[in-house]
Amino acid sequence: MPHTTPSVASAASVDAEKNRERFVSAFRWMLLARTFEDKIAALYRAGKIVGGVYLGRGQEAFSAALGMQLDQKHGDVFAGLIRDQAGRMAFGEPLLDSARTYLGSAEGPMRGRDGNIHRGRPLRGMPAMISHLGAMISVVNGMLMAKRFRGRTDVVGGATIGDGGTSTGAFHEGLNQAAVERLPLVVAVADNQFAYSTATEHQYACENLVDRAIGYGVRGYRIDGTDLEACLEAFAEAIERARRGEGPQMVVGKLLRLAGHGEHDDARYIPPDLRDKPFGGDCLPLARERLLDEKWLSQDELDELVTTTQESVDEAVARAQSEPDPNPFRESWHALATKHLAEGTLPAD
Amino acid sequence: MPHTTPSVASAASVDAEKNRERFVSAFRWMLLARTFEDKIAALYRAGKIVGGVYLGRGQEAFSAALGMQLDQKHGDVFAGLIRDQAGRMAFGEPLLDSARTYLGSAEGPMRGRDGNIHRGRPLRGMPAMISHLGAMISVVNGMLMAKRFRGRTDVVGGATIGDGGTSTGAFHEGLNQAAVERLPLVVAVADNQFAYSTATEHQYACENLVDRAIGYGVRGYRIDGTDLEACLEAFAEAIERARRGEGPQMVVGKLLRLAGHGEHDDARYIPPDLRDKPFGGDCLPLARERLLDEKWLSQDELDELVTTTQESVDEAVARAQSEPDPNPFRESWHALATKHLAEGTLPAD
Amino acid sequence: MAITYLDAIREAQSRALEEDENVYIYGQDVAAFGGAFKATKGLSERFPGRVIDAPISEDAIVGSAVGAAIEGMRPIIEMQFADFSSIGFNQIINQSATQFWRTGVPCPITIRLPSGGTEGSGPFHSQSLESIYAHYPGLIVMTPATVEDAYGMLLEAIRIDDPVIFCEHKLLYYHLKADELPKTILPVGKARIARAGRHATVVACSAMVHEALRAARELAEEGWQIEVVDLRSAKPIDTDTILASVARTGRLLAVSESFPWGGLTAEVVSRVSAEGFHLLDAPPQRLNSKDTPIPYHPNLWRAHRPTWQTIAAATRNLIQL
Amino acid sequence: MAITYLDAIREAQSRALEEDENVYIYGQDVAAFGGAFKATKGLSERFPGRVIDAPISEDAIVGSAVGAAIEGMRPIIEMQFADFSSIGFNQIINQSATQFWRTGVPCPITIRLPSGGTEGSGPFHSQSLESIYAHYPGLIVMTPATVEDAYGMLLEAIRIDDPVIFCEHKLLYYHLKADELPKTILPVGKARIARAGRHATVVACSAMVHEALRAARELAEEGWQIEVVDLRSAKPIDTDTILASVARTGRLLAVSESFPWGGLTAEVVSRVSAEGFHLLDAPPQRLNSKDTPIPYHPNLWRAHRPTWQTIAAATRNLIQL
Ligand SMILES: Cc1ncc(C[n+]2csc(CCOP(=O)(O)OP(=O)(O)O)c2C)c(N)n1
Ligand SMILES: Cc1ncc(C[n+]2csc(CCOP(=O)(O)OP(=O)(O)O)c2C)c(N)n1
Ligand SMILES: [Mg+2]
Ligand SMILES: [Mg+2]
Repeated sequence: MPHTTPSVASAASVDAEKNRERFVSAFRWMLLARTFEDKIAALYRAGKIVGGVYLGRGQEAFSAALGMQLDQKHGDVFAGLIRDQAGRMAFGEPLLDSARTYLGSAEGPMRGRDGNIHRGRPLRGMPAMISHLGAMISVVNGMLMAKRFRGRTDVVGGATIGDGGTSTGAFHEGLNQAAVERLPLVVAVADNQFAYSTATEHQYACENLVDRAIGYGVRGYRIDGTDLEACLEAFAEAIERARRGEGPQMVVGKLLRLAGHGEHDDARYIPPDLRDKPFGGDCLPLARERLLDEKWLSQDELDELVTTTQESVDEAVARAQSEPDPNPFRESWHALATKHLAEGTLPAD
Repeated sequence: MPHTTPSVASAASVDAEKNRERFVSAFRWMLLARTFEDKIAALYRAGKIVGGVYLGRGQEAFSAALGMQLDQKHGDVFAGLIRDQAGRMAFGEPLLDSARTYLGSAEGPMRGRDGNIHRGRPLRGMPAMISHLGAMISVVNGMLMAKRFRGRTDVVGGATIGDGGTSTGAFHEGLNQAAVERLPLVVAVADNQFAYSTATEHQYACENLVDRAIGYGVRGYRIDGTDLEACLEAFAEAIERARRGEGPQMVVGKLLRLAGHGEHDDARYIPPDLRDKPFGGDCLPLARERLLDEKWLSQDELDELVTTTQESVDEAVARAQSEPDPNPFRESWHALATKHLAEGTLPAD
Repeated sequence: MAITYLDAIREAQSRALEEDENVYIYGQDVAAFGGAFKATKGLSERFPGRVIDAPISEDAIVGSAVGAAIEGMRPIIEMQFADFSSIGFNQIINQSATQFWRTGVPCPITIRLPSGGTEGSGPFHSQSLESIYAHYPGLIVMTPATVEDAYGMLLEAIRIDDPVIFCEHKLLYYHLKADELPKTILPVGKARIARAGRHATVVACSAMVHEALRAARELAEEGWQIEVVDLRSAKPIDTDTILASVARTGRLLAVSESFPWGGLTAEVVSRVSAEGFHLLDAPPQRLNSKDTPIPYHPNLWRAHRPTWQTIAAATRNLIQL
Repeated sequence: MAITYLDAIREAQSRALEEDENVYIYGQDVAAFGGAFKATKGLSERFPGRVIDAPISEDAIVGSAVGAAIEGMRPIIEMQFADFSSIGFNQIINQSATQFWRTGVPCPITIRLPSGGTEGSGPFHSQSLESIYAHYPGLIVMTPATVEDAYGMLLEAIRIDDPVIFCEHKLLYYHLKADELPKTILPVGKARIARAGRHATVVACSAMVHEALRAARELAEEGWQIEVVDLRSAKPIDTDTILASVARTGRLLAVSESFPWGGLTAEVVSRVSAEGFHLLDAPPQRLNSKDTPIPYHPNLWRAHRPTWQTIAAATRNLIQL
C-alpha cells in the first residue's frame, strides 16, 4: 500500500565515498547550470536574446538530483520544464544544445523554430516541452508505455512540474494515468512558493502537495528542496522504486524561486523575508559550504571548477553566437513528415 | 485542518421523528425516480424515445439524499448528471420537465434542442449539464462565486460525479478551484464500480476515492451508497459544514450500477456476483424494508404510495407525449441572445 | 457477405495490429467491451495487451500517444465521440501537430473520431470537427465516405508518419455496405469523382457525399447531370480534381455538415475562386449546417444539417444563377 | 497624454467595473500583479475583491465564469496568452457557447485573449485564434485594430449578453497610441473603411490592418489607391461593407495572421464570391500565415506571417490579374 514517507527517504544509506561522489557530481551540474543561466541572463539584459528567459535559480539541487540519477544511456527519460537547466544538463543535454536554442542558432536541436526552454531531443529521452503546463506528464507516460510494449520495464521517466502546474487538469490526468498503468514515473514537484506572481494559497488548499500522492495511489516524498543531500536521497529512492516496478513516485520539494518568473520580471511581489524563512535559502552556496566543510573539495579545487565551468559556458555561447541564423528562404514551410501530403510551401530544392 | 471522517458522519443525531420524516421523504423521491425511469426505459424499448436513456437505478438513495437536503428556494444549487433522476426531483425539478425533455416536447425546458439528462433550469439552481464529464463542477463554483459577490455565503452547491468522471482534468481543476476559493461546494462521488464498461482499476489506483480529499484540502466522507440513512447523514453534515463556511466537502459513496450504462447496453461485462458483494445491493428495496421494519410506513401506505406515484408518472408522460414537437420552421436558427449580431437565420416573424 | 463501414474500420485496425507490432489501440472501453460502437470488437482477445482501456482522460490519452509515437509506436486512439476530443484538443493541436516540425521526430498517431449527427444525439454527440483540425498545421484530416475508404484510408492513416484525424461518420457505420474489402485504394490526398456530371459540381465529404449523390439522382430526373466530388480528405484538399470538375461544369456547390463560419466549404470555395475564377459560370455556393449547436429533436436535427433535399434545392438554384 | 491600446483595454475594464457591480475580472496574476501584460494594473486596488487571481486551471476558470454569468454576473476572463485558451476550449465552445441556445439563459462572459505573434514568442505564445472560435455558433469574436476600438469594443463586449472572444493583439499593446479615449464608436458588427481607395480592397483585422495600411501607403506611391477594410469583428462579419468596397474596387485580397486552412480569409473570400461574384474583376485572393507552427526566431517569424511587404506584393499581383 503506497504511503507518504517522512522528509528524508528511508533507503539504505549509501556509503561515504559514493555519497561524496554523488554530491560533488551534482554540485558540478548545479554550478554549470547557474553559470550558464547567469550568462544567458546577461545576454538577455544586453538585448542579445529575444523572447523569454526563465531561470532555475534556487532549484538547481532539486532539479539536478533527479536528472543526474536517471540513466540516459539505459533508456531513461527526463522531461524538464522552465526551471530545469540543471536537471537537463545532469541528464545529458549538451551545453551546446542549450546555448544554441537560446540564441536561435540554425544548428541547434530546434533550428530556430522553437526557443529557450522548449528544446529537446526526444530520441535521446528528452521530449521537447510545450508551454502548456502539465502536458508533458502524459507524454512521458507514453514513452514509458512504448518501452514497456518492447519489454523494457526497467527504465524510468522523470518529469518535473511547479506548484502552479499541479492545478492543471493535464497534470491530474497524467499522474492518474501513470498510476493506473503503474508506470515507472517519477514526478518532481518543485513547490517554489510562487507561480509567476501567484502565491500558493491561490493554487492549492492542502497542507503540502505531497498530500496528493495517496489520492493517486502513488508514493509520496516530502523534502527540503534546498538541501542537495535530501534531494539526492529522495530521488535515489524514488527512481529505484520506480525501476523495481513499484509504480509512480511523487517527490515534493519545498524551495523558493530566487529569480523573477522570467528575466523581464523584478519579482517585487516576493516578500524579501521569505529568503530567511525555511526553504528560502539558495541551494548552491549551501551545497558549496557543505562541500568545503566536509572537505569533499578543497578551496583550490573549487576555484578551479568555477573557472573551467565559466570557460566552457563562454565557449559554448561564443560558438552558438557565431553560428548562422535560420534562413527563411531555405526553410521547408510545411509541418508534415509526409511531404507529399503537405499543403504548405515545399522547399525550392 | 480537513480530514477524512469514518463511514458514518459524526454529526449530532437528529431526533427520531425528524429521522423518520427525512427517510420517508427521501424514499418517496427514490420511488418516484425509479418509477419514472422504468417508464422511460419501457418507452425507449418501444422505440418512443430517440437518443440515449441512462438510468440511476441503484443510485437513488445517494442522489436523493443530496438533492433533497439542499434548499432550492434558499438559493442552493444542484448539478446532477446522468444518474441523478432522484436527486434532481428531490431538489425540485418538476416531473414534467423530465418527461418533456425525454420526449422532446417543444414545451419542455430544452424545447427539443437538447434531450434526456441534459436538461436544466439554471435560474432555479439547476444548471443544464453538458456531456463532457467533470465540466459542471466549475460551473457550480461560478454560481457560488456569483452568490458570494452578492453577499450570499450561506448557499450550498451540490454537484455529482462518477468514478470515471474523477479522472477528468475538469474535475480536478474544478475541485481545486472550489478549495482555493473555499466555496460551499458539496461533491458527491458515486463510485458505482464502472464507467461504461470500464472497471475502477482502469480508472484510479488509490484505495478509495475519498483519499483524494486531503490532497485538495477538503473534508472527505466515505459511505455505503446503498444505505439511505448513511447517505442522509453524510450529506446532512456535508451541507451543514459547507453552509457554515468550512469549504468544499467530498462525499464518496460506494454502490453498484444496477443497469446498463445506457438502456442500449446489456452490461454483460458486470460480473453478476457483484450484486451479492458489499455495496452491490439495491437501495430501493433496502430502504423499503427499513421503512416497514421501523413501521415508518404501513404496507397499505406503501401500496398507496406506489399507486399514486405510478399515476403521476403516467400522467406526466401522457401529457408530454400529447404536446407538440418542435417545429423547425418556427425555430430561430441562431445561437445568440444579442439578436442583431446573429449571423444565423433569424425567424420569419 | 456484406461488410459495413464499421466492419471496415475494425478490419483495418485488425490488419494493422497484425502487420505491425508497433500498433496499439487506446481509448475508453475499447478492450473487452470492443468500444462504444464496437469498432474494436474482438481485437483485445486477438491481440492481448495491445488494446487498452483508458481512464476518462482525453488529454492524457492523446499526450501518451504522442509519447509512444516519439518512441516509434503507432498508436490508434479512439475517442468515444468526436465531441470529446475537445478535451484532448490541446494535446492534439499543440503537442502532436507541432512535434515533427519542432523536433524532427515524426509523430505517427491516428485519432479516430466517431463524428457527425444522428437522430437524438444532440449538441454533444454529433459534432463534425474536420474544419477545426484541418486549420492546424501538422495534422492530416481524413473524412472517408465509403466502406472502401474507411478501410483503405484507415490503414494508410496508421502507416503515415504524421498525426491523422480520422473522421468516421456514425450514420454510415451500420448502413453503408460493400461486398468485400478493397485490394487497393486511391491514394490519400486524391479526391474521387463519385458521380460524373456536367451541369454543376457538388463537393462534399463523409456522409454528405451520400446526400449529394441522392440529390444528384433527383436532379437527374429533372434532366440535370450533377458531378459529385468526394473529397476523401479535408486536409490535404485535392484542389486539382475540384478545379478539373469545375472546368467541366462551370458551377460549384460546396457542402459540409460543419458549422457555417469558415471551415471546409469556405476553404473549397475560396480556393476555386482564387485559382479557378475563370472557370466559374456562376457564383460558387456553400451549404453547411446551421449556426446553432446541433439539436436533439429529430425534427430540428433534420433541418439543421444539409440533406439531399436542401442540396437539391441549392443545386437547382445554382444552375439557374 | 497618449493612450496606448493596452491602456485602453485597462481603462475599459476599469470603467466597466465602475459602472456595473456585476463585472469582475478573473485570471492568472491579474490581481496585485496586474496581469502578465499589465492590462489589469491597479484594478485590484481600486476594486477590492473584484479582481481575482486564478490557479493555473483554464478549464475551471472558464467554467466558473459561465456559472457566474448564469447568475447574472459579467465576468471578464484574462487568458495569460491566447494560446492557453486551448485548455479552456471545451468550456468555451461547449459550455459557454451553447448555454443561451440550450437553456434560454444568457451567458455574458468576455474572454480576453492576448493574441498574435511577436518576436521570439514562438509556437505557444503567438497564436491568433479568431478563426477557431468564430467557427462555433454562440460566440462573438472581436478583433480590434485601434486604440479606440480596443476601448469601445471591450466595453461593448462586457455589456453584450453573449460570450465574447476578445482578441487583443500583443504587437499593438504598447506601440499603438491615441490622444484620447473615444466618446462613441462604430457599433460592433460594422466594419470600418480604414483607408479609401479604388483599385483593390484589402480586408484585414487586428494587427494586419496596420500592415495593410502600410502596404497601401507603399502602393499609393506607385499610383494605386488601395481600400483597406478593418473588419473589427471576425464574427459577425460585416459582409455588406466588404461587398460595397469590392463594388468600388472590383478586387479583393483577404489577409489574416491565422493559419492558412479555412478561417477568416476563406470566409471573407467565399462570402464575396457567393454574394458579390459579379462585382469581381479578378479572382479574389488570400494571404495568411504559413502552414507551420509559429516560429521562434525573428527571421523565420517575419517570413511566417503576412507583412506589409508581402501584402504589397500580393496586392500588386492582384491588380495585374
Ligand atoms: C496551461 C497554462 N496556463 C498558463 C501558462 C502561463 N504560465 C507560464 S509559467 C506560469 C507559472 C508557473 O508556475 P509554477 O508551475 O509554479 O512553475 P514555476 O514558474 O514556479 O517554476 C504560468 C501561469 C502556461 N504555461 N500554461
Ligand atoms: C470527457 C468525456 N469523455 C467521455 C465521455 C463518454 N462517457 C459518457 S458516460 C461515460 C462513463 C462515465 O462513468 P462514470 O463517471 O463512472 O459515471 P457512471 O456512468 O458510472 O454514472 C463515458 C466514458 C464523456 N461523457 N465525457
Ligand atoms: Mg512555482
Ligand atoms: Mg461509474
